[in-house]
Amino acid sequence: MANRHTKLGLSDQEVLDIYKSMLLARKVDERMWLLNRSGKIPFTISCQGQEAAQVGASFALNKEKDYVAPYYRDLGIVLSFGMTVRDIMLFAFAKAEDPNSGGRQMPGHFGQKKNRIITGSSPVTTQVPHAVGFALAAKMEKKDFVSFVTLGEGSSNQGDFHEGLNFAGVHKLPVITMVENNQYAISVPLHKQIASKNVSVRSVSYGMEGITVDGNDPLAVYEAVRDARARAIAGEGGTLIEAVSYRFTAHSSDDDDNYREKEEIEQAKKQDAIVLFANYLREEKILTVELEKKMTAEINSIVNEATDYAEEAPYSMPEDTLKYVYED
Amino acid sequence: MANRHTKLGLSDQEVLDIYKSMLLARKVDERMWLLNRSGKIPFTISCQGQEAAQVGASFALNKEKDYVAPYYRDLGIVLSFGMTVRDIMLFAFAKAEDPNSGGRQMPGHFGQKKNRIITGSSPVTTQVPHAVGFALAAKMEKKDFVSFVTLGEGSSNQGDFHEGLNFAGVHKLPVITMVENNQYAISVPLHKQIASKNVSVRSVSYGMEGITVDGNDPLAVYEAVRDARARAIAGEGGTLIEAVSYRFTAHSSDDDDNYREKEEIEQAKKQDAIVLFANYLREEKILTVELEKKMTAEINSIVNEATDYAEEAPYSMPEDTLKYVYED
Amino acid sequence: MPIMSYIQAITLALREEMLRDDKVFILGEDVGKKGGVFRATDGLYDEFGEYRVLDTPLAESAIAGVGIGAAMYGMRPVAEMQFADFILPAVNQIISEAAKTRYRSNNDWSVPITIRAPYGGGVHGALYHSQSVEAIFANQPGLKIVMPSGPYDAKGLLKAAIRDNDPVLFFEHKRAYRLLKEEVPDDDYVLPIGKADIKREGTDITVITYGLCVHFALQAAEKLAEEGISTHILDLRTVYPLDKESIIKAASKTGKVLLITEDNLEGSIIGEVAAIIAENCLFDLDAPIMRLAGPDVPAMPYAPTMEKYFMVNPDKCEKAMRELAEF
Amino acid sequence: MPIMSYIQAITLALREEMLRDDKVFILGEDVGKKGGVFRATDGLYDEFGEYRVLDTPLAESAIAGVGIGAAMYGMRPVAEMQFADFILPAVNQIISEAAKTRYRSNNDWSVPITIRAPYGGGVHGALYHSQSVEAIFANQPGLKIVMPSGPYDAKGLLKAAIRDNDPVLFFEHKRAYRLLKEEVPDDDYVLPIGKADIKREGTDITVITYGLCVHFALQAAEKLAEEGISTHILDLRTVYPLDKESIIKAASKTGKVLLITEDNLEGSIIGEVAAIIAENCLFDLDAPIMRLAGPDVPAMPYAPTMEKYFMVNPDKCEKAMRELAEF
Ligand SMILES: Cc1ncc(C[n+]2csc(CCOP(=O)(O)OP(=O)(O)O)c2C)c(N)n1
Ligand SMILES: Cc1ncc(C[n+]2csc(CCOP(=O)(O)OP(=O)(O)O)c2C)c(N)n1
Ligand SMILES: [Mg+2]
Ligand SMILES: [Mg+2]
Repeated sequence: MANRHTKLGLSDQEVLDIYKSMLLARKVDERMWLLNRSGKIPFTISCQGQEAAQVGASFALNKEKDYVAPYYRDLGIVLSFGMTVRDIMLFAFAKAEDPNSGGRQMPGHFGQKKNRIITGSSPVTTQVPHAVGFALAAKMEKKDFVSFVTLGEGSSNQGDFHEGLNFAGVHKLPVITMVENNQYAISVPLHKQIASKNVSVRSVSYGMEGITVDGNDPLAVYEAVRDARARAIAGEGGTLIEAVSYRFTAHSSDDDDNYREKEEIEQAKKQDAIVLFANYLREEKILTVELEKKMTAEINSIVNEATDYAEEAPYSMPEDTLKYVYED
Repeated sequence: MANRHTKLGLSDQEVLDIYKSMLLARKVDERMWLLNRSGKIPFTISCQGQEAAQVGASFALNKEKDYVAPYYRDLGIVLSFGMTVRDIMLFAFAKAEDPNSGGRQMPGHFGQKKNRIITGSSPVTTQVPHAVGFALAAKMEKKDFVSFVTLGEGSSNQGDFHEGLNFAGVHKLPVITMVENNQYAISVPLHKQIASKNVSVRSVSYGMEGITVDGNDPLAVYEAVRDARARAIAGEGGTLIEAVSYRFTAHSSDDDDNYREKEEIEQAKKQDAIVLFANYLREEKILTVELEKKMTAEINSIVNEATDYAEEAPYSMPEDTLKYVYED
Repeated sequence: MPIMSYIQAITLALREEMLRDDKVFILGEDVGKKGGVFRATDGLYDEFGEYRVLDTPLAESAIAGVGIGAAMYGMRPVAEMQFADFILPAVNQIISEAAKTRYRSNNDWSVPITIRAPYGGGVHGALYHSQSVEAIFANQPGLKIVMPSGPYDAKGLLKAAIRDNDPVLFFEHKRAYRLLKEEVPDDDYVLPIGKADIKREGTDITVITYGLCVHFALQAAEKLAEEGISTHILDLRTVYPLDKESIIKAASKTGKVLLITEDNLEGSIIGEVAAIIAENCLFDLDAPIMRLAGPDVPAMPYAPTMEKYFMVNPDKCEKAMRELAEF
Repeated sequence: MPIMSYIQAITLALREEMLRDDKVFILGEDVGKKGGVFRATDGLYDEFGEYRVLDTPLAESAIAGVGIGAAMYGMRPVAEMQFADFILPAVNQIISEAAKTRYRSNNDWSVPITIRAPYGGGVHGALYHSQSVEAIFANQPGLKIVMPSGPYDAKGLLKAAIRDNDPVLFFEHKRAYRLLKEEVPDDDYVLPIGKADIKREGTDITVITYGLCVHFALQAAEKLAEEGISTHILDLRTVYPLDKESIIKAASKTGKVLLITEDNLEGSIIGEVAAIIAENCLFDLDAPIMRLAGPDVPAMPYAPTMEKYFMVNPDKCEKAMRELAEF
């Protein structure tokens, strides 16, 4: 009998790659917390608990054609779309060479044109209409790409969510929206944020497909995004996907996480996708002990090297502040 | 067998009052077009085609307690809530005595505190969060009123609709939202405005009841609002009602209505609620020829008198421009 | 050269740019089938089709935001806000996104969008169809704000705005639409964004203004000329960022400066103009800087008495100019 | 008298007003259980309960709009915007609604809301957690904008804002929150909105500023005093509408004026201040008006090199003040 991933058309190598990307995101994220706690970088914001959704989704997209508009937790997406760990570390250290912003933005505000990662800002949900704009361009220019946009569940209460998705719905634009529902918007739990029974049901307001998937299962997310992409390319419009998981860390390095119970976090960590997916791959005999060792070693050296490089790299010159307000 | 209105608990007198209010709104509105076309008032915007929804809803509310946040077409609501025809005409002529704005706003921007008509502006949909704020106050202060807010279907695409109704849904606030779906937002037809199959289905995004009713049937609207009010007062939260009808006139006196077919309008007028409801009342022998004559005469004299009064009334003094920026 | 109204010049500029570059498209409320509530896009829907002249849902933040996304991709959106007053739901998209995209991405991404909106009063538009909203945006580096005073400028500046690789807010005076007519070449010309323009040479007093007030000031200057008062008039054209050099030159030239805006006074564009003068050529002044503007009330009322009281007009300009000349 | 930090003074003001009037309530993101991301509402949720300190959904236009509705009803909402940068989605509610309600209804309705937001830079907050946004609103009659410079003022002005029957935007400098400490009475006092305050008497030069820059200017003035330069410092406190009379008096006093803001220069509050001076006391000036502000770039970058380059600090103030004194 075929196992889950072959049924989805994924090879053993592909699921290994998915796992490796998840693990890489986790390890980079962990390093950033260490750097923050040791005073080397002033801020970090985390993907931990959301890697499966991010990586599963990315692998269902076309990394040569599609545009992504990630939000601040989407380390797993940008790594999958070609941003390097060195790029990330240069960003974390706010160095001149940071391709996202030249050290201008806080970490997590991704953007890299060559990899079709759309530049993002801090005010949440503004990226939703942008992604719709890319999808509108796809339709106008008759191009076969989709845009993929993510946000938190709290952010789905912003007006831009409603306005953007309705626009996409009216014109059946090829945009896939994935809400990463991690149960909290900083301190405010889901039931104080959102009046609907879940997030994906909001798709009915926009005449589009909506689906809630287990955000700890990269294969489930892969499948949902793959199907959504197929519909989008076929001219059937957008999809609203809700990937449910849990935020393992504090909201950010500035948050003391004083509003939720330690047990709740411990409980959630039992569903850690990195652990569960590794188990699956081990059971399927795809992830061997040897491979695992090699992978860990490789990731460690990538992260170490990137950290060292970024730490040594120069800051922008003070006068660089004045550059790029307008086109030169 | 009981007829429709007695089944709803409405007396013959009450349905007559409903009819009279609808007719009054229509007649006032028609007068304003005449005044506009003869160059006496620079602008008018119309309720025609929406009177049944407006008046049916108003009669289901508590006119001594509830707050209404009407939009510019809601002549039927404000007349039902105690604004006089003279007030309306003073508004149309922009005279100092206008209780809505002292001649400061364009006609249709209603507001009158003593009748709990919340002041409105031109940018659409801003009134939705306001009505939610009144409902929040009701909950905080443990008062048994509801707030009632209306808007057009095009306006339900604004961010404030989403943000306001979600806020209301999370806190189960006593707010009733009625979208008056007249098929057009100026020139843009429903299917280019709204991606959902109808407007009321958007209620699922806010965890509230949603219902689509025939906006040409005052009794259907009455029933929906009455039930919504009962739920709201019982602490069960808000309701989103969609009242479907058709805009009989141009968008406003500034619009040439060049974007829709004359036949479509003629077709819609066959469902004119004033005609249909009069027929019902005649069939039920409630509206006699004699009564009808009396009613028409009465309305005519009210409208004439109000028009004359308003036309003669003085404008504000130029320097009144400077008043009431801040509390004195 | 054909005589054109202000709005005809706008329509022509749009059409020419759409013909020139098929990445240019229009989006907004009622811009398509209806041709715009002021008819600015008249005929373009029929000529270019539904997706080049797109009737959007009634949602300004989406109009701006979707436009921004399309612009980032490489399209050239021209978004219409039906009235300048209704740009306010889109402020976050304009200030947080359009204005900051190039800067925040270290020049990697850009937003070549033009956002057009009719502004201004004197049309019985009351509080929410009469406002001047430029000051709200005139503190946001990354944005440019253009406000043409007449048909010729309108065409040349709108074409420049559409070709500009940064976001441009383009405010058109709605009363000027049909009031102002002049010769407008029907060939391809663009005018420079960021440069003020001398609309009248003079030696006694300097008036610096923009938009419809340029027209008022010109009318007043004609009258004063009969009394022998010679007025120099500088039209800012681009109200943000300001053309400092031209302002300093114009102010220094006569040493007597009147600044005019239709907006309410405090916090308006002309405050910054005054500051530039006070910083740079204070000792060239022979009179205190004088400002003429609307009163500091939320917006223009509807009643004709109050609307007139609020609105700048040629008489008010003339009075202020004479007073300054006599200082 | 107890020594309090700026943020403690804010919390105390909120608490006192909530105890005094049970119509006062707080709403915003994370203001409840967490006590605010800066802890401004620390302890109030436990003391007053969920509906007096309401954690709202993440939606600023609703926070403002629902607050406005509640205020129209007769409540006294104190809305928190988590960062001033995130007030932008609420601009339409604030400018079209809160600011214009009294005027448009001819005094029938009013909106006694206070909207608090932490603003300002120097905290590694980068583009979107460092901005000064006051200029966006400082052209809107009907609004008041208060920006206290220290703990004592913060308490007295916040209490006044909450009691004010018109909408007040209340911007608190986030770096001041824990940096600034001073004696703050724990009794009930209010300070007048609309009045500037002399923070230091002097005779050689006048500095007019507000917010955290007052602190920087005071530090610089100390140093300059050692060199015999005497500085007069006016704290605007309310940046809109401006206290013209105090500005004119302070400028005339020394004839040499330096205006300071942390905002980028063009279109900032101090442009209007300069205009007021240039209109009213030009001939009392012995030097051109001088302005010190951030550079005209979209917002403060994250990297320490560039943040420092952008941010006003005591050294930059000192340098400018000395230059002015030596003019
Ligand atoms: C418009 C806006 N308001 C407030 C904030 C401050 N803020 C940053 S993240 C956040 C919570 C976001 O929650 P959610 O959307 O669920 O995403 P999560 O962080 O949980 O992934 C808030 C309130 C912001 N960035 N933008
Ligand atoms: C924010 C905003 N944008 C645009 C307008 C201009 N405008 C006035 S009414 C209208 C159409 C409204 O359509 P709908 O909501 O369906 O109400 P209807 O007029 O059909 O009753 C538009 C676009 C406005 N008033 N406010
Ligand atoms: Mg979340
Ligand atoms: Mg409609």
